[in-house]
Amino acid sequence: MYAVENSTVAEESVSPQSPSSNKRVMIDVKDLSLVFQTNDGPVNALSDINLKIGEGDFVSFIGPSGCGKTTLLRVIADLEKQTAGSISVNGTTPEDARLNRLYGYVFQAAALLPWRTIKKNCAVPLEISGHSQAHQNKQIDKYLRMVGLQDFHEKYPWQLSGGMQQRASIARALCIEPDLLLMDEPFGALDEITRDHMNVELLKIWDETKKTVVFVTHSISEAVMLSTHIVVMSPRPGRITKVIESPLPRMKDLALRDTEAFHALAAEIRAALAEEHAID
Amino acid sequence: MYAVENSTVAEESVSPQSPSSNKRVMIDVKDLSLVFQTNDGPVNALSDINLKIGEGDFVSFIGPSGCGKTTLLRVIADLEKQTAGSISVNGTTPEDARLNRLYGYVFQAAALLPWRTIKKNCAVPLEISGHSQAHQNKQIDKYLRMVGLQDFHEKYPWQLSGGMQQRASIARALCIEPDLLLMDEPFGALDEITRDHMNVELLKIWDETKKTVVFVTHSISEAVMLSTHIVVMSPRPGRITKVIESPLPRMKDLALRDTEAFHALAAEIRAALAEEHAID
Amino acid sequence: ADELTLQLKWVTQAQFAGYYAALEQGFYEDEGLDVTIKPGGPDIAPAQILAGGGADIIVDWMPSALATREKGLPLVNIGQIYDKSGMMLTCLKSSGISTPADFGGKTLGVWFFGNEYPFLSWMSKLGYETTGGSGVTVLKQGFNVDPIFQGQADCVSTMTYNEYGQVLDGGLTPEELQLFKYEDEGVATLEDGLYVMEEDLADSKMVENYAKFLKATIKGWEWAKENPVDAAMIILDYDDTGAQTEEHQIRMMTEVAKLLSSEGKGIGYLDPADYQRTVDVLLSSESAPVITKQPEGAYSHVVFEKAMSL
Amino acid sequence: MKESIFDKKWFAIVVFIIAITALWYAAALWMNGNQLVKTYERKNQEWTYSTIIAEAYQVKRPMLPPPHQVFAQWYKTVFDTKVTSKRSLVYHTMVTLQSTMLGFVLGTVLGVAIAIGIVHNRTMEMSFMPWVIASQTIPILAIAPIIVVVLGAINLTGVVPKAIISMYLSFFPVTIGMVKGLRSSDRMHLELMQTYNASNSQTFWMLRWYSAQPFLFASLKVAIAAALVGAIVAELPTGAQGGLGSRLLSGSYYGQTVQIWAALFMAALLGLSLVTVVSLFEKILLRRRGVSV
Amino acid sequence: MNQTPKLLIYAAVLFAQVALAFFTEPGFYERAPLLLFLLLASFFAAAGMMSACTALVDANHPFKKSLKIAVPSVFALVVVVSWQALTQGYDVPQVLLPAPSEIIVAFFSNLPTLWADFRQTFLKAVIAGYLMGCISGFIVAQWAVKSRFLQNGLLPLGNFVSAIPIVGIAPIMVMWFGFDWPSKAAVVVVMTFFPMFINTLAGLQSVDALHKDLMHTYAAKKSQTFTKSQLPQAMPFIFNALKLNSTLALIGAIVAEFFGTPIVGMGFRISTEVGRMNMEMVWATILVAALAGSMSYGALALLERAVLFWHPSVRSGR
Ligand SMILES: Nc1ncnc2c1ncn2[C@@H]1O[C@H](COP(=O)(O)OP(=O)(O)OP(=O)(O)O)[C@@H](O)[C@H]1O
Ligand SMILES: Nc1ncnc2c1ncn2[C@@H]1O[C@H](COP(=O)(O)OP(=O)(O)OP(=O)(O)O)[C@@H](O)[C@H]1O
Ligand SMILES: Cc1ncc(C[n+]2csc(CCO)c2C)c(N)n1
Ligand SMILES: [Mg+2]
Ligand SMILES: [Mg+2]
Repeated sequence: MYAVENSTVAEESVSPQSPSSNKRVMIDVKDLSLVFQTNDGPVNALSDINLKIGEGDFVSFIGPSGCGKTTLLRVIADLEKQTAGSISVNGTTPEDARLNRLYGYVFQAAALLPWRTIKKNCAVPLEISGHSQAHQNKQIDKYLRMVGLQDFHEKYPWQLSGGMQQRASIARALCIEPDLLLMDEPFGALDEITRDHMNVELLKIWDETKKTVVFVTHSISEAVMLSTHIVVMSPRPGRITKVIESPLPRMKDLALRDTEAFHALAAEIRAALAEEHAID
Repeated sequence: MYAVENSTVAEESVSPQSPSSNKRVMIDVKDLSLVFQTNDGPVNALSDINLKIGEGDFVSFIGPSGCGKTTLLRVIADLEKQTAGSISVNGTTPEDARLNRLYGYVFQAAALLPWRTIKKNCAVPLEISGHSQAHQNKQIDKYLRMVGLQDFHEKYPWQLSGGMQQRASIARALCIEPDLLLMDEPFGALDEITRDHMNVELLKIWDETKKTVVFVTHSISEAVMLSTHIVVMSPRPGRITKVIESPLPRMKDLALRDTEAFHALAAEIRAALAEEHAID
Repeated sequence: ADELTLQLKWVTQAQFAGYYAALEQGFYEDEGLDVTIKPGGPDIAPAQILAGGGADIIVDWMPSALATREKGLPLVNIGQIYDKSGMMLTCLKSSGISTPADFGGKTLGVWFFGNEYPFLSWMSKLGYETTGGSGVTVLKQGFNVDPIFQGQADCVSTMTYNEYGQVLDGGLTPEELQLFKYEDEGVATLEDGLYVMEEDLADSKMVENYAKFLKATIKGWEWAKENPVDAAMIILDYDDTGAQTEEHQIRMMTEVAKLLSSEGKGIGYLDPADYQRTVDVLLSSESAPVITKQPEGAYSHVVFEKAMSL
Repeated sequence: MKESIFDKKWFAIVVFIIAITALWYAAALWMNGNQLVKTYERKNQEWTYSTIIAEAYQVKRPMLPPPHQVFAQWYKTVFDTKVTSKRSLVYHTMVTLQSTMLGFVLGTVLGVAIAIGIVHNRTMEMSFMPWVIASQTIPILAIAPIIVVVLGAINLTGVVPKAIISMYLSFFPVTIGMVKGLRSSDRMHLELMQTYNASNSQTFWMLRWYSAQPFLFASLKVAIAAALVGAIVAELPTGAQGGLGSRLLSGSYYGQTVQIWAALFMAALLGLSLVTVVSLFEKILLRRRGVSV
Repeated sequence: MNQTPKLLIYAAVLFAQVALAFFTEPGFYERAPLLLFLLLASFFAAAGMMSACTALVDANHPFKKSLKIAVPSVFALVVVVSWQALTQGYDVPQVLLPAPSEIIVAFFSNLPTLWADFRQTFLKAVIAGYLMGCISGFIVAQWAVKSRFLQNGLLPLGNFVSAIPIVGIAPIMVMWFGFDWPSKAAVVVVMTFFPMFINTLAGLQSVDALHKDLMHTYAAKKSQTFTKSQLPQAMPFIFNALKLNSTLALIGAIVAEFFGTPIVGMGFRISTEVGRMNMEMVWATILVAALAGSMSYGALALLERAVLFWHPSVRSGR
């Protein structure tokens, strides 16, 4: 269930065929704005954001650089506080959600601790939540296998390529099996093939575990490939221009990419993005 | 004129329709290998590379992370020395080519000097070659205009967005009007729209100036969009799996992207890439 | 004019009033000399300066001069200014010290840097060990007499003309103090004297200059003795640190005057008997011998006699 | 979010100054008081707490002089004394400043020169670098007197020997910082220069010199403080020739604790101002290279 | 390309210079000033030898490790030989500058005294002061990193205090803590506290914003954030302070001994033996100090390499 009550997109865009229309709302953003006070004056990073994300949805934020994708994700994660408006995550404040360890966050950079092996890196969130050694090992094993790093668990991050590091950081976020997965351009550093592979893996995990995923990307095809809903944003001030609900099935495979429906959705997103660019 | 005499691709793959078959060879790589000695043992970054690049061609290297694209480009630029085999650039050694300031190199990151304005940054190679002030100004003006930064020449790099910085670094490389342009994922940091725009601009410059361009990319569509020849590489050890000559016209525009021919070439590249991945 | 440089043993103070008086009153100039006086300091060993050529004449104490001579640097005494020692050990009566027999186990403050020889001889004579064990505890006294105020030492070394005054200034009264003058204990050694390099005495021109210098110096000391207040004021003028006080320097001048050679041929003459007494004291200490054998040619009257004949 | 007063810099500084002053007074009372009590007991005199409190702040030879005494002495010797007088603290500060500056300049030049050598010449790096570090394990401050005396013996007197000690102390941080700085150039920038076939000196003046500047200034701040320490220590053995060091010495020699503290205060003030001047230069330079500060 | 003949000539020149410096009657430069050319030649020989060794090291010679030590050793040899040659050749009085050979003799014939001094100054004062200074600096930095207020107050104070020359506080410490080693330790504490404080604080503050955010998303407790992210990241800074302090501490303790000590200790020895004109003993003590300083520094550097195995500066080998 999505609602954008923005000046640009005024109408309720709940598409009737949406299977999520009577789902529980996981994230509810109302009239949210965020202004950074900088030396050069205030920066309107987010302005009048209205957005509902249903449980189990896979939502992608797409838009040009600086449009506030990261900022919005950080507000959800309680890494940033809005300056106006309200937001609830799983019915509580973002802070409570964070304290309840509701979500896992994957940063754009891998952000692994260089003094810990890959395995010990994945153990960090588990150690912090106080899980038993046995449970830690089980989880780490499972998810390192999932991202294809089972043979590298004793290596240090700097002994791995950028893409492998990024996969390790995803495994780390998955280990605590959070209900909500927040991912900020997690595959930006990967080559296209690995990226495709990771996309498929992510889709599988999401489909199996019924997590809610909020995903920031620059890539149109990635957004199409993954999402149930695509949120197109535009900068200065950061706002939502359009929310597109994907007509494609939840579970997609790579073959889908050569279909008409895929290209049509990609074209729609590109058009929405270009529109904004033209104004600029 | 391209020749891959690799174990994988043994036959001479000079396509008959190639307009470049009797062009001068700009880069000639023969049986080239490069092994890095690291603490963890030797890394076969390049192995048995055979490649000819004709003058005026636009050649893209594509392949998964770590397959040696950057390394090969660096060998051409004399930033790295091969451990076996030979290479000639414009008929001389890479070192002589470098000493003659034959090429311009664009790094993946903009690599602008933060203590110089955009204009003064572009002036660096000209100053080093000892050009007159007047000539410097003329060149800088021309190429900053070409990349759309004419209004920003007095700004410092950190006052510009990542995309603008990258464009400035391209202008800097163009200022000395080198015969050969070596570019290592120059648009990796840009959003898709800006990237499209930059692709078109680069094509225009290349078409006008008849330069030879060697271009490293991760993106299949970018490779298709730009190249006359696409070199597909695979890792461990880094080698060339396939050289694809583009059937598309030299000068392309964005509309081309929705054509059958475009998708077909993209699919061919993807297949070549995936093939290698499957082996892995 | 001939140039001569004099290196003092310590900072600018009335202890050296005679030289400054001679300089200020023009006595050196009268002799055709251009004299430079270099003040010393806590870490300046005058003999080192002399050896390096930084000075022509130094003011030093005889124990240290003889020890240096035995080290292979041939210093020769050409004139003795003080014939009495101003050194003493100042003890707190409250610490239970009334005779040297009470020193055992007590903490005594001593100056080092070549000034420790008389003390070591004395302790050796008394039979105290100074390097731990059953003897006395020795404390390397810093620049001042603080240890006695802070209860860190039972006795401190003082000069009659300087530190003793500071002890009194600091609030201790003579009644609270037990003094042991080296003179009275029979362990006195000769203090301020003038020393030059032996090889220079072979040069008659140098000898003549030294003689002129000695003559003017004697005159300066006599003047200072007569005019203690004026002499103190000269010292204040020459003090670059600006830390000296008038009353302190006047008192020092008065006390110093008492140490000046008075018997025999007066200021400047080294009495061989005094010399021998010093040597005997230094030789007498078995445990910490300052010198091991009777020095040869450590003093010369050539310059003094020449000065008298000028 | 509004800043609370507790986040203000000046507030913290003021609170700290007040707290330290209060602590200082308390400590002075305790230390000097104890001494007074000991004196009274030695003299078998009667004493009461009130007399002790009254006298503790006016002792002539205090263990710890109270702040106002130090400040009064400082004020008197700075403002109420002619600057040309040897009793003026300003005069002595100038004496020290002279050798500090000379030593600092020499040390900086030497330090930068060594760093350039080390960065550009492998042999120099391998032979020299270990000894640059080892050189600082020689307790130069301890042998400063010897150096001053030995140099004095060969008639190098006045400001030069002091400056040499300052130089010895200040070249080290400069060398270390500059080596680090000259090497801190982004690898990509260095390769860029290589693709332009830039000469060593072009690379130096266009790239290395700039990337070294932040390191250089950080080092200069350490170096100038070290130079000051060197100058002051060098003034101790030549105790009678002026400078803050000789003020410390003569204060100690004549038991004038207050004078020591005033000189110390002045030394710290001087050190702080020197560092501030370097920071100022840094700001100006950084602004010229376009960094907003 | 055979370098052997060249190297043999270099070695011969150096050998001749060593023989001249150590086994010739003093005063040879005064008698034969032309011998100075041999000194000059030995400089060139040493320089040639060192660059040859450097080239071998860079070419990954099998004896790389020993060659790496050889280069600075040759440098030191040249310094020592020149020192020996100049003091002997010009017959410099021993009271001014003793020759290295005399220093070595003094070193070995006074080992018990030097050991006693070392124990007093290094094993007692330096170690105690160093530990107290570093630990307290580290602890206070923990508080300061959590409180802007403490930072704002302590940093300017730190700058002010570090501007005070320690020689100034030494007499005061002797006044307060007595003339034995505790007063020296106190000087060392004051000297080492602020470098440790400032470095640790900088280290704790340098923590990657990303890692901070990461810990925040895990809702980690302060202590967890500290041990898992802040402390390891601050380690390079802390080691910097530890290394810097190791040289500062020794110097501080030695200088403090100039202001009153029992009659043992390295500072006492230096200042007393100068007065007694035993310059070779002074330099032997300085040698002990330099050895102790270099060895502590080296030990800390080794420890750093082990602890910071993950840090780029260690990983890249330099
Ligand atoms: N901490 C901050 N202080 C000041 N301004 C900020 C801060 N963080 C972000 N901004 C500004 O807010 C705007 C939105 O930034 P944000 O990082 O959310 O963009 P984005 O859409 O994630 O861009 P990108 O695709 O480049 O990651 C930008 O203009 C940015 O400069
Ligand atoms: N300086 C080096 N030392 C050791 N190994 C290196 C070095 N540079 C590159 N390599 C290794 O050589 C291989 C090829 O690296 P290269 O950077 O050329 O890959 P790439 O194709 O450019 O990858 P990417 O797409 O990630 O940029 C990799 O395995 C890499 O780890
Ligand atoms: C470190 C130090 N050494 C010696 C003295 C004592 N002193 C002062 S003047 C003088 C006579 C020689 O001029 C002597 C022995 C001291 N106060 N401090
Ligand atoms: Mg972002
Ligand atoms: Mg690459």
